[in-house]
Amino acid sequence: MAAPQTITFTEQDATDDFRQQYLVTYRHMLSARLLEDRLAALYRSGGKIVGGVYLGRGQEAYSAALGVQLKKGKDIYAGLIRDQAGRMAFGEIMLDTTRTYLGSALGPMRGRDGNIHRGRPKEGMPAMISHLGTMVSVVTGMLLARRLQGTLGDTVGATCIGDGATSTGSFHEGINTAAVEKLPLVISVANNQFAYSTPTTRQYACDDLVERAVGYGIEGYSVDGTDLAASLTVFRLAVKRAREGQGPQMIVGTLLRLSGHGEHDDASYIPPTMRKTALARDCVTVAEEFIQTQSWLSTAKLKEMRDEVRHEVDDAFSQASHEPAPDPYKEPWRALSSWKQLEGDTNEA
Amino acid sequence: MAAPQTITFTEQDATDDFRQQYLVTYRHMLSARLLEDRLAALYRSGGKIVGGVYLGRGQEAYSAALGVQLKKGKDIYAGLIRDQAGRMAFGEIMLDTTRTYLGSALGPMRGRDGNIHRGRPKEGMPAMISHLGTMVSVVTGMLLARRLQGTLGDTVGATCIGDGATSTGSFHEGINTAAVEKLPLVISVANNQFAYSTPTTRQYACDDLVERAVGYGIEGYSVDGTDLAASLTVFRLAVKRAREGQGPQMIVGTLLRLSGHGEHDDASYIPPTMRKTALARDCVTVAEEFIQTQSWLSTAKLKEMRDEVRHEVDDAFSQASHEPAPDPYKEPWRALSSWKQLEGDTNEA
Amino acid sequence: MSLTYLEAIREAQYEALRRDPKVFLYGQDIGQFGGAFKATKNLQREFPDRVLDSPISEDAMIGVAIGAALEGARPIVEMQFADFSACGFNQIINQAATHYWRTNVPCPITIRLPSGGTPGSGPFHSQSMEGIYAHYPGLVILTPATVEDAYHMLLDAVSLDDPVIFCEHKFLYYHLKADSLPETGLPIGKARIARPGRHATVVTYSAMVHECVRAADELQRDGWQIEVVDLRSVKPIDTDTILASVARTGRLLCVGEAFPWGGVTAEVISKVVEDGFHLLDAPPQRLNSKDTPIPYHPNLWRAHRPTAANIGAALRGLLKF
Amino acid sequence: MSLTYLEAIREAQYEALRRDPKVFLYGQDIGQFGGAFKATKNLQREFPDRVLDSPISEDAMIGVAIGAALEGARPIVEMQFADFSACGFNQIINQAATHYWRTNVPCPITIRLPSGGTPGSGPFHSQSMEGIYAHYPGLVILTPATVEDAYHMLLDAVSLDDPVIFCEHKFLYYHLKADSLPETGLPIGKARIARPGRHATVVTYSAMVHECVRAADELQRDGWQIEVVDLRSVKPIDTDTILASVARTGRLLCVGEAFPWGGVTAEVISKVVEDGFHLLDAPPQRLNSKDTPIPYHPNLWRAHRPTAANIGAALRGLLKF
Ligand SMILES: Cc1ncc(C[n+]2csc(CCOP(=O)(O)OP(=O)(O)O)c2C)c(N)n1
Ligand SMILES: Cc1ncc(C[n+]2csc(CCOP(=O)(O)OP(=O)(O)O)c2C)c(N)n1
Ligand SMILES: [Mg+2]
Ligand SMILES: [Mg+2]
Repeated sequence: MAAPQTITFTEQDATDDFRQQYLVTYRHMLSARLLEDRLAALYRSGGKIVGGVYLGRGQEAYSAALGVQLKKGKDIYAGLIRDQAGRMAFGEIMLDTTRTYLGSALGPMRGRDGNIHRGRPKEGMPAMISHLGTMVSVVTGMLLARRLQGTLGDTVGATCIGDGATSTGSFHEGINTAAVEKLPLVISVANNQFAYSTPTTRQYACDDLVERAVGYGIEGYSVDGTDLAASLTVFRLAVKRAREGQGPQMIVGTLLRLSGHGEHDDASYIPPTMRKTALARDCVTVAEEFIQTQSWLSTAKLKEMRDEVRHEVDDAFSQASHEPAPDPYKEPWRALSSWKQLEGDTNEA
Repeated sequence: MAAPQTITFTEQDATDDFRQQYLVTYRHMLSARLLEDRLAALYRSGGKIVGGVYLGRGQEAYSAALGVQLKKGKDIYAGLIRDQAGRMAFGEIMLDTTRTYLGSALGPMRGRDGNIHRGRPKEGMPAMISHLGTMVSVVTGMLLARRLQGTLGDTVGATCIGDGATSTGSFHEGINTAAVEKLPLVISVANNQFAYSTPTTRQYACDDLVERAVGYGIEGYSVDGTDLAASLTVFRLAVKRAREGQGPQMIVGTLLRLSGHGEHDDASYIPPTMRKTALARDCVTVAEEFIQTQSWLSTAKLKEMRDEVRHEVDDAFSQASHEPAPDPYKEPWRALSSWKQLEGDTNEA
Repeated sequence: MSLTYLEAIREAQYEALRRDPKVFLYGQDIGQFGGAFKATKNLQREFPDRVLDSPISEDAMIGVAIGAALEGARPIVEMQFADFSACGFNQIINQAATHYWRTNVPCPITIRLPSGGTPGSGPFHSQSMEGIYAHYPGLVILTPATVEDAYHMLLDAVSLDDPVIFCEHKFLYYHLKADSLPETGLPIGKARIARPGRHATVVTYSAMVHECVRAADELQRDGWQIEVVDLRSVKPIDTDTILASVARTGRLLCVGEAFPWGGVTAEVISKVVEDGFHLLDAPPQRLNSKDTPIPYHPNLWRAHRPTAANIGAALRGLLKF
Repeated sequence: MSLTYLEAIREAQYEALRRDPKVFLYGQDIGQFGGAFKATKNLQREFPDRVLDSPISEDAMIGVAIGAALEGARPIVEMQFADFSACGFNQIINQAATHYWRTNVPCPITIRLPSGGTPGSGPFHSQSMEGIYAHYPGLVILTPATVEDAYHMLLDAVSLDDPVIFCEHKFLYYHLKADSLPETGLPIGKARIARPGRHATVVTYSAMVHECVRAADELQRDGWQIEVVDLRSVKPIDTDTILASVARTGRLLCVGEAFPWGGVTAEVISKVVEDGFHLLDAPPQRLNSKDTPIPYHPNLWRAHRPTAANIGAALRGLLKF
């Protein structure tokens, strides 16, 4: 197994096709950012949001850069806590987010589960459970079933995880199993320096988490996760190699969470000095500046895009906020899909 | 973190002190082999042995080479399934083994648990549970408590594991925690090519399990586990570095299990070709030949040693076989140590 | 043709693989080796692509099965021993059990747990975990006591659209035999009168059915007619059949091999007293294992679990009341 | 001085650390950050070497605590939420719970489980796992319902020589207050009459004690005097106190927030009917959550768990009998 590589962007990579992808991805980043800004504001104003709010601020570039490589209806994308941008880039509609956060009965989780736990498994978006690390083997199983059924083709399955969750046994077992089966699993580690309040020094002792790739016998890449160009480059490569049958791909993006763990958390444990390093660059600003430096879009066009997105966000919130909440009297309270069959047999579900 | 090293024995290592250790270790290997041969014979003749029999045949050199580096009463040694030799080298008495296998009520487990699950936690020998991987964090916790209580000094804790058990989440979490705490944990992986019937190709995808060390940020060594000289060399080094505060040490020994998984298993899944490779060398024979080549002991002396050990084995079996079995009517059937205190308070334990 | 309980489990898996190309088997050493108990013997030879050896990763094994089920497959996962499912507990109760309710997408997986005690197996190869899994919404828990049920219920489990915990008893593997298999079995969720009677009802399941029948036969000599109800499925529980039996006998003893706090016996008694209090002529009784880990030595083991002898004694106590 | 249930837990940990240098705390984010709920706020400042942040490794966290206990330490492990203890389940039930019985060496660890539902917390941050752990021999399961008990029982847990699962209820963290702490508490294993009465007994524990007392107060208006028994400890269960209460009232309702199959309420009812059948004038009843995962949306959540309203209704049903 080759040693892990650090991937950067070089001007030669700036093809036409790349520019297009960059701009599309940037728009998803912006969508995520504006949508989440609204979520945060609503959370703070109280009352509207059901439950907690967990943002991906600062991670949009890295998150969306993976989602945009994948095809909904073909590939699998299991976003985690901070993957609003990646989910959107994969094709999740805004209404799924707003409905879930606002507790609409019409959302994909129908009030039964909430916020980041949403998904549409039949559309290639598994719905994460809270227990960290557990989605790695689930996506692995999805890919395995495709292989068994002859439908794998060149599809890939991607799953995301944080630095903290790499300490779970579930992560280890999942990734090792994917490696043994040589499945096209793309595993994106967002090393945002903290797991809740816990710094990486209390989480692992290696220099870079990508060093784990060799031990699993899979390919690994490091990248600056605040840099959209580099992130697109690395995920393009990794997804391509997975599609080609090169087995699991581990990508570790380095960045900083630019919010609290949740909106209840002021993240005062993040040292101010760290906030002054390159880790703390705001990837949205960085991308915007890059677009301007490359003269890919004018300031006016950028503003236009921002306005468009803002409208979309407005619409998604306004629609969801007028929808009914779940009604406990209409809820069948059955945990088994076959409850009718089983109740036919006996007197309880 | 430096890349893992492969350790071999070179003639310069053959100091006087080394010779002494070699011979002591060889005697432990022989004890384990003869004791286990007897266990296997008793198992086959039926009736005497309670439960299954799991042998360390072929792994005695690698196993004992670790145990002999440690001091009972000071260090910790958590042997696993195939560590009869290592346990003896650490200082476990033969009677603990024979009593446990023969179901004597006087053994350390008093009939409550059996065979390889025996231990004496207060003497630095934790009693393994069956669930693989789980002892890594237990030994880590023992070391952590010593550090907290100021009694760690230059003591070390060793734990053993097989190739198969490296796939458990428990292994991963335990080793990572030890790495984060930089504790003097020596983790010995006996890669005997199979986990029960499962070959390593269905267990991991890296080239050598030692490649995992870098990903945990710990030091790693590979060794030919059939070679006592090399095994002594690597464990000397690793235990020394652990004692010096260099943090966890991972050693991967390559060898072949020269028995079934248990004595019920004929291991017919092991390819005959593999039985012809160097992996399949019998470490006891190899060591004996080495002793003779070095002229460390004469053939007569070797035979004398063998006879002595055989007598010890005879004695241990004969004593245990005359001891009483556990009596269910004398068993208090209380799972809590504080049951008297709690029953004083209420009407049940 | 005569086959054992274990062979029935193998045959059911063969049949499931044969009927439906979406079925596959996943577990440690189940391929060429045929499994620690040979429950998958030769199945890899017949279905080379659909019998897969897994790493020693119970958490991932369940996760993989769940993911596969979401893509339309029908996995049967073998835990080498029920006890090791503790390492897959989280995926079972939090991922598999909640999936349909949360997402509206069912999760049809079957998890085979070689359960229960045998002499010399000790605390970690003898456990009965049905009561643990049954506590969680979203799981079906089956506990076959006969060769016929082992076969039909396993096939039913695979065709059910929900996660099933299939608790097969190791003590029955080799010496429980049937001459042939009936064409069909009772539906899932339906209990069975294993032995009719009118003086007292014993509700039980899995290997304990046979201990209870033995105890009932023994009491028969003194003229007592004991009815033994085999639950077959501990979730759902067939309360109708139990209540009908208690209505006939007025007396209830519940017997299980699992630990005594909570579990199946407590659930059955609670159900019966809630709905059938007036049917009872005597306090309903339970008999479970002792409240310690399961002992290794056969002397201790025999005293730890219920046996025909102490079931008989409990019944005599109940009948005296 | 007035303090909350959460502050009592913090104070107890402070006191445990102060009294005994062998005590240490281990958990995710419990150091400088003071824990997800601030139950360890400032404790690292006071005891810098004995409040340790762990990686996200519940299995290893328990394993580390067990190992430390074997070397004479007294670890208190915080699970960030009870629900995540599912990832440490194996070490809890197979390593900690069996250790004393197997080896004769006790394993004194305390595992704090922030338990139970709060609105908007959903299926994975709301669970009540006491019934799961209580099934296993070798564990003590405590479920404090008051500020005073939260304090004294946590101290008792730390000084007990056995593994204790300490189920603290998140719903009580902030709004349950006491003016002061008594010098001592009731012994572990002893139940408490939370509210005396003579028409019916409600046996309950943890947050449900308060719902039951509310329901009882409500029924008082109609002249019903309901006795509420707070179990405090669900293993061991204080059967004497329960039976004495049922002897006075003749009627029993058992209320728990956990899932309805098995668990504490089934165990209590089974114990009562076994030994106190003749004391009962009506079928004993249970009230638990609904048999689905715990819903996220507060509308659904409120209907999922027992509340004063449906406890009151259940009591009226019971009293009519
Ligand atoms: C098994 C498990 N333990 C604990 C938690 C509680 N928890 C939720 S998020 C979190 C921190 C996660 O950190 P990381 O993986 O780095 O992701 P990030 O939040 O930084 O994106 C923790 C401890 C959990 N969800 N699952
Ligand atoms: C968690 C867990 N799963 C399954 C088992 C059953 N089991 C016992 S030994 C074994 C094989 C172990 O292989 P390895 O770790 O390579 O050790 P070896 O037997 O080769 O020494 C298995 C699968 C177990 N003990 N624990
Ligand atoms: Mg993080
Ligand atoms: Mg092996």
